[in-house]
Amino acid sequence: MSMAKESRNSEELMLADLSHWEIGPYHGALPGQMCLRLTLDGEVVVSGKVETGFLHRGLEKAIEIHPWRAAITYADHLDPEAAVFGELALCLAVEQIAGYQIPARAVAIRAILSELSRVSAHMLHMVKVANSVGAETMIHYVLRDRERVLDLFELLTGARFSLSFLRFGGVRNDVTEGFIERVLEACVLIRARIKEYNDLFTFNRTFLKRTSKVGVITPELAKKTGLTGPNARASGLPMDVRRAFPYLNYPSQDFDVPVGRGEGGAVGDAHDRFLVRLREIGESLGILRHLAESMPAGDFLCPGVELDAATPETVALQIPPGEAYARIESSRGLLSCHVISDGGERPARVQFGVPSVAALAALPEVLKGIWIEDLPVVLSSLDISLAEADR
Amino acid sequence: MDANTILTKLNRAVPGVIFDRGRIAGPEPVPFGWVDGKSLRRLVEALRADQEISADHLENISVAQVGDALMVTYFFRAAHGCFALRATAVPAEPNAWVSFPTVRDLWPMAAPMENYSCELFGIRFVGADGVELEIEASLVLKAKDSEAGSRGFPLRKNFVVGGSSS
Amino acid sequence: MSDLNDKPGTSIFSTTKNYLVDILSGFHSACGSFMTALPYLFGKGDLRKEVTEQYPDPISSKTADDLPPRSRGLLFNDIDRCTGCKSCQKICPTDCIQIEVDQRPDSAKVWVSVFDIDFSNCVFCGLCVEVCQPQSITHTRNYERAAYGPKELVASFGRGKITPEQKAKWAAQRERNGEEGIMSP
Amino acid sequence: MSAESLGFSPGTPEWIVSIVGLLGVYAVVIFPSVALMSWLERKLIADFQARVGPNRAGPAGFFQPIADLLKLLQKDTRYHWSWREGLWLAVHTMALYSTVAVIPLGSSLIFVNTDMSAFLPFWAALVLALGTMLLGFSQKSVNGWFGGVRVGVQALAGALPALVCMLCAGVRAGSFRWTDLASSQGGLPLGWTAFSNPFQFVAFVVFVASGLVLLSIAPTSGGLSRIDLHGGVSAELSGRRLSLFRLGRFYVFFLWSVIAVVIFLGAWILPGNLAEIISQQIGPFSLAVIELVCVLVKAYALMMGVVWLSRVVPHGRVDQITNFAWRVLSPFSLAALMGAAIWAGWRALL
Repeated sequence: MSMAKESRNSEELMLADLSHWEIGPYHGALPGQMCLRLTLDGEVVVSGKVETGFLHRGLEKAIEIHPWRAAITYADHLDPEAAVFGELALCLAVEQIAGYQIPARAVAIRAILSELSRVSAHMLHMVKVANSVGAETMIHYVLRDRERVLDLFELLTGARFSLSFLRFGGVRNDVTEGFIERVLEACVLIRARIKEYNDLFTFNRTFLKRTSKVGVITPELAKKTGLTGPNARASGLPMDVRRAFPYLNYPSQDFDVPVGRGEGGAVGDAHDRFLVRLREIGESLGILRHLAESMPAGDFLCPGVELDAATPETVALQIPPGEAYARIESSRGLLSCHVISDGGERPARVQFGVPSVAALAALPEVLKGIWIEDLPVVLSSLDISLAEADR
Repeated sequence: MDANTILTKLNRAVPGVIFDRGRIAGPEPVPFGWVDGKSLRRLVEALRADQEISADHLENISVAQVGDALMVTYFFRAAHGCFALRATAVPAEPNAWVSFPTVRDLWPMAAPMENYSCELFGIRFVGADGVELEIEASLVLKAKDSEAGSRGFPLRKNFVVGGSSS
Repeated sequence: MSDLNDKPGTSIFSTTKNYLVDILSGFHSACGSFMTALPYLFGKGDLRKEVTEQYPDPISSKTADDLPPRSRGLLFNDIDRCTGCKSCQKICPTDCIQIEVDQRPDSAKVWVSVFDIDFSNCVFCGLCVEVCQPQSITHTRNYERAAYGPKELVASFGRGKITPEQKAKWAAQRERNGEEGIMSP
Repeated sequence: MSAESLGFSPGTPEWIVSIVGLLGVYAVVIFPSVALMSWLERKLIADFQARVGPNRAGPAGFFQPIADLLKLLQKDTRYHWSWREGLWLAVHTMALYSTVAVIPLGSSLIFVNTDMSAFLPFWAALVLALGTMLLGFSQKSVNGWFGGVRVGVQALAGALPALVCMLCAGVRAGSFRWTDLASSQGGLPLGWTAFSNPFQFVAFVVFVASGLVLLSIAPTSGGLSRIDLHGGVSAELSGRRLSLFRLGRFYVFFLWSVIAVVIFLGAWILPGNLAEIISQQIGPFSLAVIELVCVLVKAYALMMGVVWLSRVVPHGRVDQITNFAWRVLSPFSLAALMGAAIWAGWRALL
């Protein structure tokens, strides 16, 4: 029997024994609605192909149909888990075209909101990784503490996820009284809880063994597929948009950018991606405390843009013709927004450059050679948002 | 070496290709150069080959319809700053395909962006050897082809959004 | 464990040492996780009390007035204050507000015959509340609107359609008022 | 299990007595402990995770397990029943419930008290693993296939250390009969086999750990409760088959902890001569009940410890589990066996 096998060349031989598994679009291991076509050699993945497009809602087309102000609501539906980043990118671009001067207080409120949603998004990432590894208690602890951040969102903006709180020229409303104290309280509480997560989960050897050297992204692959954000920093590329292209009041904030050091065994593995995000939560808490303590006074919206004083005629905002391109550091990476306005009531074109697309492009490379039990670990460590990738 | 010197350097490398310049506003203004669609491929190869500029990050490919011409903007992040290249092409009639040279072999990160604009704007990306790249149609294209493709490409201005939104 | 014997040239003692250290650190970290969860068993301190609650719990569950001041619940339109200016309809991102307006017989105000908000499309962004000059449309604190079908999710606040004959009667009455120049309230 | 103690006239044939006894064990011990344990587990884990836990069905959700059972029973099974699947489920059930005859619940509450009765649950566990694997293969789905393979692989890895640790206890007690194994232990914890000498303690820990690996129970569930396989073999089961499968999984966990208690944790031995006093004053029946309660309490405590471990600690990959079994559990169980044998031999010389 073995003689017959030798006659076939090794390539054909290899392919004969492989099995094919098509996962998706609805599956517990997947971060969202996507299809994975895997060829497996036993339990080890030989190659994988990704198909997306299931969550295409035509966001950019919808923005072109509705008036300018409605674009804010669509921008924060770009990434439901960290809503304020889409709005922020759009507002920064449109304010460049319209030439609004943003008061310092509005800039501080925006910075607080973006750091809070970075903390809440990274906590959600911890929940996904804990779920993929089967640490059930960790999920409940992190979700319970994330509620504190969502309560802060509701206290300030009235909504827990899709805030639609930013406006072109500032923010919708001033800070509710008691918000600043609650932010400081939340910072202290979450920092104490991170110590508890570490004892329970991060320093646990089984977690280390499940994530070390799993789904390694080499710096070359990260550069090749254009990875940005925590995924790229975990692979050793220290690029952070808040440092490289400063916006809001980040130049005056001092925070360091954690980079993957390979404590889990290899630089750029799932363990590094988890640790980088954990350290970024610590950094964001530092920024939040600094912002909350040094909250400037003044009005929260640049004068002349208030909507309350708008009459039925001036409801539709008129943005002068022009073009702008803004980059921000969202919780998943570099989020860019390219706005073109032809002076009319509706935006001519709003285009979002999204970080999850690069993570999806890196997947086929990363999936080679992992066990299928590690598939959920790799997919959740990359923190891919399909809603953002398909727009 | 700021962005403008990069553009002049490129202009010298492939004479007469960048016929106009401009600047996109933003927290970090992005100078860009208008490029003639035909020689875009040669310019991009020269850019990729040039080690001194080392523009190894293609950050974003943004396509927009201005008037009836499709305008493709390539945003680059080089070692010393960011710049952009912009080219336009006019489709023969509103629902026709348009062809652009691909850059995915030089910058692999361009592949998903090109697929996205191919499906939504109807841009065929032509490989280095002149052969049109066949992309596996994702759901958006399949949905469009299945229900009488005559409605055109979603993000073009002549595409009427029907459905029950109102 | 799996990479124990990959490193050639390690002596028997260092291998067994690594082996035992590996087991001990595994046991130690398992106990670490154990002990972190232990205090929850005895409910020490407020950190450890239950966070979930049975809804609707007569005592502890959040009622409307526990919600923060700005929370955006279901919308309500006070039709008397509404001037039928349709700016909320224009600004709504998901076009879920439908308004139809008729002329009143006697006063300058309008008769808002249809004012429907389709909560199956509404994303509660609050733009309509922000843009409403007479502040007739506001967020209530109510968030319970489960329904069996999309039809039940349409909240209508209008005064009701008027029949064509009534419209003609009102138009005639307006001419009469117009001639006598009486501007009734 | 004498006929009189069950209130039968001496002339009744043997098989009637054993049937009534078996059904009695099911009704009194296994089903109530299934309900009690699944409720206790959900409440305990909810407490660990700052949650309330089931509180709708009955006071503090006490009847939640019954509600689950009724809900499962009314659901229909996914697709028509093929004989192949029926065969493997029969193998599965046979392997499980044949061990009820041997389960040691008290000095007088054992049906079959033979010399080799300690090994029947061990072989039943292997046949169970085979049955689960082939049940998975016959489901024609990826979840079933990989779930089955993982259960089979783990059973192989967990078999050797489990058996060797059982030998350690047998070496100390001098025989594998349940009553001898139990009576060789003292009433107070110090007299238990597990704490009698360090080697026996290692044998106890390794016995429990390898039992978990052998039977794919919670922390080392080998693909039966994983998110990549949606529950492995149980992914395709629904309705009464799923309830049968879950009952089987729980029964195996319960059986293994009862055996661990009987062998290592001083089965039903009451301190001092309490046993004689009770049997004289109150009567043999109440002694059997007290002994049963003593065994069950210890078994529940052991199960709660395992559940606590499984919900708090992240789970290892299947190859890491089998690696752990081959490279840590097996060597330690052999070392424990040598130590226990030398210890017992040395003791005999003195």
